[in-house]
Amino acid sequence: MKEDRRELARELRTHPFLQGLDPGFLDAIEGATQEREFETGDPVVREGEPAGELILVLQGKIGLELVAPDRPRLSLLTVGPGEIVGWSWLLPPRIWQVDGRALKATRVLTIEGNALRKVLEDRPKDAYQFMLRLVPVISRRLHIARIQVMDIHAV
Amino acid sequence: MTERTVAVNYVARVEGEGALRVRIEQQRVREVELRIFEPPRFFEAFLRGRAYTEAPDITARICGICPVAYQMSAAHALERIAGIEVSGTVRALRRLLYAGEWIESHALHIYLLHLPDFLGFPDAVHLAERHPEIVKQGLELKRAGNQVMETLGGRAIHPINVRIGGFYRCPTSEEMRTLRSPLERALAQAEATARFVATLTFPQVQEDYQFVALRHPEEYPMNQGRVVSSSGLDLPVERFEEAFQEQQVPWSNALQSRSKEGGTYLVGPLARFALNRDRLTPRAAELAKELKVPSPVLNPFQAILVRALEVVVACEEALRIVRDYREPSEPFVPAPTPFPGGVGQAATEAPRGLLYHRYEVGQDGLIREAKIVPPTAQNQARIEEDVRHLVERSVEAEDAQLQDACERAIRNHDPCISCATHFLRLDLQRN
Amino acid sequence: MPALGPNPRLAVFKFASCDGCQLTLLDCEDELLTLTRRVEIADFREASSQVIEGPYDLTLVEGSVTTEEDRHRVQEIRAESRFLVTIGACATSGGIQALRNFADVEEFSRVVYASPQYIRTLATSTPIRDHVSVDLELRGCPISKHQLLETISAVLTRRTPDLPTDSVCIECKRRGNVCVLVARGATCLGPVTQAGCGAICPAFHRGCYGCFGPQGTPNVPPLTHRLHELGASRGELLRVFRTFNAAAPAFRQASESEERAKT
Amino acid sequence: MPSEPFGAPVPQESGTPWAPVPYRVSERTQETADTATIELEPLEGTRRPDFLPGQFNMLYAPNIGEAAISIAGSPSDLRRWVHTVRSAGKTTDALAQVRVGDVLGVRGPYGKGWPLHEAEGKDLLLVVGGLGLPPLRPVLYEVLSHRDRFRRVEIAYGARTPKDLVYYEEIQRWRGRDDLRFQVTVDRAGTEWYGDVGIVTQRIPDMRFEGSSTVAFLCGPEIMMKGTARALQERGVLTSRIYVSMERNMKCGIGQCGHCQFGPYLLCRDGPVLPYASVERFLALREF
Amino acid sequence: MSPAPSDTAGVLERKDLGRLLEVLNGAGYRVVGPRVRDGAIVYDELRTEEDLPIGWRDRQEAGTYRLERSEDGRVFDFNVGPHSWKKYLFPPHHLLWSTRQEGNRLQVAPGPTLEDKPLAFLGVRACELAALQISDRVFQGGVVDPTYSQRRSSALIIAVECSTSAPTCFCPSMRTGPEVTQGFDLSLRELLSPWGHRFLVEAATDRGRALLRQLPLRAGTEEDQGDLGAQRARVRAGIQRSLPVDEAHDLLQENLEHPRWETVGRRCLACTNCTMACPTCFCSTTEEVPSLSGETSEHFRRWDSCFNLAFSQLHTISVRSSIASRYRQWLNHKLGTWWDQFGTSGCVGCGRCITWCPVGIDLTEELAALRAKAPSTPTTAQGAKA
Repeated sequence: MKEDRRELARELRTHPFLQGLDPGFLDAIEGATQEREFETGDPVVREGEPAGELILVLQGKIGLELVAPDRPRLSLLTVGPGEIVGWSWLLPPRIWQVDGRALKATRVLTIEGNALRKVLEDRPKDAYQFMLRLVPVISRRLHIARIQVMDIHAV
Repeated sequence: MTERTVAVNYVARVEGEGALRVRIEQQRVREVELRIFEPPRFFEAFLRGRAYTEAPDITARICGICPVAYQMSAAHALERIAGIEVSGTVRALRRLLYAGEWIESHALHIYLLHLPDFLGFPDAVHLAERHPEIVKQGLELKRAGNQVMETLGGRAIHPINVRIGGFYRCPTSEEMRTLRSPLERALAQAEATARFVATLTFPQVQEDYQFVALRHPEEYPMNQGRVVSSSGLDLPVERFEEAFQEQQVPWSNALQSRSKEGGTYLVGPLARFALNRDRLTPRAAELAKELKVPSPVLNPFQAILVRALEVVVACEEALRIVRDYREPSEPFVPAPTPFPGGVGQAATEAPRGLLYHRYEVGQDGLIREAKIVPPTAQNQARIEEDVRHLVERSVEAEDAQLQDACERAIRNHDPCISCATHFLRLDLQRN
Repeated sequence: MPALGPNPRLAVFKFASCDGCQLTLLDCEDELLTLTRRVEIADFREASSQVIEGPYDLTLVEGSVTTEEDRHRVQEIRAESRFLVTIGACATSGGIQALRNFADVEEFSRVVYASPQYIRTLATSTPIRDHVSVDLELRGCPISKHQLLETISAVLTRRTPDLPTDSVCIECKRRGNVCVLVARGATCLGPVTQAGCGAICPAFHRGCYGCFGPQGTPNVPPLTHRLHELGASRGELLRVFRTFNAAAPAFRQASESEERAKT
Repeated sequence: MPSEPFGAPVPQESGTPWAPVPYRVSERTQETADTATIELEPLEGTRRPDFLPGQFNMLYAPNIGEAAISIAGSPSDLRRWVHTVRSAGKTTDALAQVRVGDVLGVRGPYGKGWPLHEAEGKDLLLVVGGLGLPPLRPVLYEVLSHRDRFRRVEIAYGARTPKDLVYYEEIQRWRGRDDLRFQVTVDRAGTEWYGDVGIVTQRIPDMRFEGSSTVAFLCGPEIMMKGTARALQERGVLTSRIYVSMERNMKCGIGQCGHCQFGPYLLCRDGPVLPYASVERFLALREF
Repeated sequence: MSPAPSDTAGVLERKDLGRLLEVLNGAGYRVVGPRVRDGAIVYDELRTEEDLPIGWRDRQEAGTYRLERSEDGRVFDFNVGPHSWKKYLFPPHHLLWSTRQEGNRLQVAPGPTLEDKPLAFLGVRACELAALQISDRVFQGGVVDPTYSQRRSSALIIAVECSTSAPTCFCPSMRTGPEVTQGFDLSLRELLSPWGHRFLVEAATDRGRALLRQLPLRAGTEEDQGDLGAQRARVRAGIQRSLPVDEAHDLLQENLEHPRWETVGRRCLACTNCTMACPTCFCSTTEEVPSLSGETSEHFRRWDSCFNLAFSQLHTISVRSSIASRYRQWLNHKLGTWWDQFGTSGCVGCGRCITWCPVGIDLTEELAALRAKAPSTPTTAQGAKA
């Protein structure tokens, strides 16, 4: 068990999203971190449910899908090792906006959202560094979505 | 015993959509209405306020089949106001352009619209399956007419080269030379056409027509002449409206024209031929003699023969003009400045009959008022009479036969109505 | 484009028009009999009294919609047609009878008819595409024979016809004409008008009057500015834009702008 | 009798660039709903001319017209031309719908190909969008038959949806190889798709190469090539080692119709493959 | 009796000019050159001396061209008109090949290349000689276009040096004229002075010398040289416009986002007249014309222009939908990237695009505007609507 925690701590600190952040900050969030595994096809998150955590992908692949009752599921983005899923835990109403589904055997770390927010509030300088990592993810995904909307392969 | 209504659906202020309705009661024809329901296009209305120079282009759009006729009548009427006279080569070129239209329009009517009636086909396409050489000859003849119009007018439909005073540009001698051999061939084909249609079997009908046409001191009438009739009328064109009047009938979007004293009358090939046989060109005159064409022709079914003779006239005239051609120094006579303004009338002979225009133009060169009396309007009432007589003669006939006969009776007179009469639905009401 | 059967049916219908565009088909003297071997003429009242009921593989529609009856008739025709091509200025922009769109149609009726109450017509003349979907439009007053044959042949071989949206100028120069605007100061709409006619007007020393309607990217204001410099009056330009394609948007704007400036 | 013209003209060689050579369609594969691969065998003789990966032919559909289409077959298969055509207009509609036995005309090959020799001894990246794959397929064939000349070979291929992927079976085979890595991503997918979703530039951080010793060939929509080049530059790939294949509506193939002008280049003559460095600034311009 | 002329030069009296046409016709040439038609001096077939525009002059300005009579009877007293020689070498509409399909066979027959007679171009100006050399690079520099090449190699070039200049000319700045120096078989310099009305004739090739031998010439005199010098000075002095030929390439490259493109885009009609009148513009498109029966088909090449919307169409989208972007494309190519593609400017300074633009857009003015005012901040409005 001890061994596992140590491995988890290592994985947390070497995940590209967090790597290099202040060690104190990483220590602070370590307690809120868990490891989870999914089999192919398992739901990871569900649209409409409370968004309680930040997900760091270690292995495998998660598909982010849009669902609506009157149309087929549409996959718009896949997220792989080194990437993250979700910023819904950060802002109200803290509800997942997409479905996340494991597209292969997938291992992730989750950081509990309430605890993470608390750490961020307490450590504004580290929070700024954290946001400097999160905002580009959002911005990049927005860009990807724009390119998808352009449907560049359609003409 | 029965009342039946014969209804035919299609003609216009211009050519297009017309209909016929015949009501028969107790074996007697009660009403014949040639109704033109082609939507009104209001040319006289929107000519108001337009520059007089635009009239040839605008009025051409009244009819895609005889645009040159509209351009010619408009140009002549407006030239009267401008006080200019077109003479010499430019006048000859106008006659040539008109001859092109006669050849094209008559060939179209003879071969594509009328002949199938005599030979028992629904159209020239079916006729061509059995007698390709006949249809090919007709198309070639027609093309010669179009070629004249393209050379002289830029294109066959709505030519662009006609202007007040003459042309925008006269053809070069070289361009004119290219017309020679097609026209020589066309003349031979026109003569063959006349000989061929003379062999057709014509229903034995005699109508008592009052003919009205232009008459020129020297020429078979086309661009110019006095208005004459078989009942002795002989007027300058300016007095046309003293003798003839347009009436509106509730069943038609086209106005009907009637002579003020004598009721209905007929314009077109039969009328021109009856009143101008002595003005035929040499080979046409010989041919008329050879084929023993009666004088006048009172059988409307024989109009096809007269048309064929007129194609010979047009080909001979065209050839003469092409052969004599020398490029004139100026393509048009300029209108005086300032423009005098006033009222002007003119009539020319469209392929299917006399076409009268009157304009009132202000000194600013803008048209104040326009009046256009196309041949179809003039013949409309007379065609109704033809149909009445026909139905009276064949009142026992089956509906289908009667409808067919009515269509044929109408097609005798006017290819523009022919396009309409192919649309005929004979609505017979028998009581 | 859908595949056509072995014996495709051709129909030709007419609305308010002069018949000139459908006559263009009969003016294809050299090609007519070849054409009728490739298509069955199902309904073409100007040419045949034989009428075969729809549906039609290729329908040519001439003329503009000016009556209530025609509004319904064009819908029936559309429903019976696989491929519908409108032919000519009337069918594609309302034609010369669209001049009524700028005036009072009852006034027009009174000018022409003694008893205007018998006359039933709409206040506007509108192109066919305002009423039904149209697969292809052939411009021109009248249409070009070459473009008509190209279109029929393209529909038969299931390809897109070659119908350039270039200006008349390019045809004019290919033909070797001398520019009448530059060399004569003529009022010529060639630069803003769509090619297709073969630049016949300049070939006959007169300015283009816009039979084929506006070109692909018509830039009218600098042209009208130049024509004014050359002496064309506002009235003249108003009229020349308001003729056979008066209701085509670029020409309509041009004539309205002249009208506003005039008053 | 007229006398001899002064120095009568010297008759030229009869060769003309204006004569398509007839080929017979020997095979046709429907790749996607609107795209087909056609194979053409010479009607006369037994072999086609040589070509370089990246070159194109002018394919002529009789009665319809000509279109410039990249050559998508193996350079070493001398018996046939292979082309993948997508319906996108009058001529390509006809070409995509040919039947086996139909006869087409071919002029070509034209243009400059991919500078494969530059990649020798280096990592080679192919980043492909949509119908950019056919012009790079000959590169793959060449690379695989001389695999030892290259270090890592990485391919990222982005398409609109899984249904728009061409060469599906072949891609499966390539993906099964251990001497190259072939990633596929689609813009959007349904639940049947377990591959990557997103845009192809997303795959770049994940590709294995050493920026300082890498040659990249990009082919796809301009916006995709722009984004890819930027991502490659971020990973240290020298701009001078990035190559793109440009597309314009070519009418002649021999630099005489002007349609394929792109800045200083006539793409049919100087391209379609060009160093990214030479087009980078033009790709930034609007309506260029 | 005048002294005898040399092998390569001499003086032809005005009265003997007709002899030149007789000799050319006799040698089997189809002579084409300037003649008055449709209100302009165009290039067309010449049969006799009288077909030349004797006693005609042109007046050219931006967007304006007028013919007028001159009193002195000069034969070549005008500048270039609406036509250029490209219509003979690169015909506006030309059959490239035709095909016949029979079952699974396809027969391809190439279109015609040579006309039945070789051409003699009479009256080629200095700027036009330069245009021919530019076209040579386009049509024979890489792949050889057989039509162009066969007509070009058989054509006899008879140059005429300009004895007058138009306000639209700018050949000196392009280093293409006005003096005729090379690129011809035979050249004529028309002189009219108290010393007489005559032509200085010079032959530069074997064909030119063979022709020269058949003309009744005398040797040149000092007076002839004096008149020529004065005439050349007069012609140069009359030329007002200029274009910085050497700077143009870089100037354009640096100003591809200059706001001036928008300005000119609002004036430009995208009518294609400049490109059609240009002696070097070579853009073309193709046209397939199948017979109605579908058994045969013809594949034509026809003049196209970068000002057409469809020109830049890629799949279903036009890459250059704004007129501003099309004008930029044209000018940038003509004066800039032509250097990259063909090692020369695409412009010879003939001024046709200025005269024949219906609204008088002047490329020298546009280039000057780019030079005068480099943009402070690059605009991003290239695609914006006018």
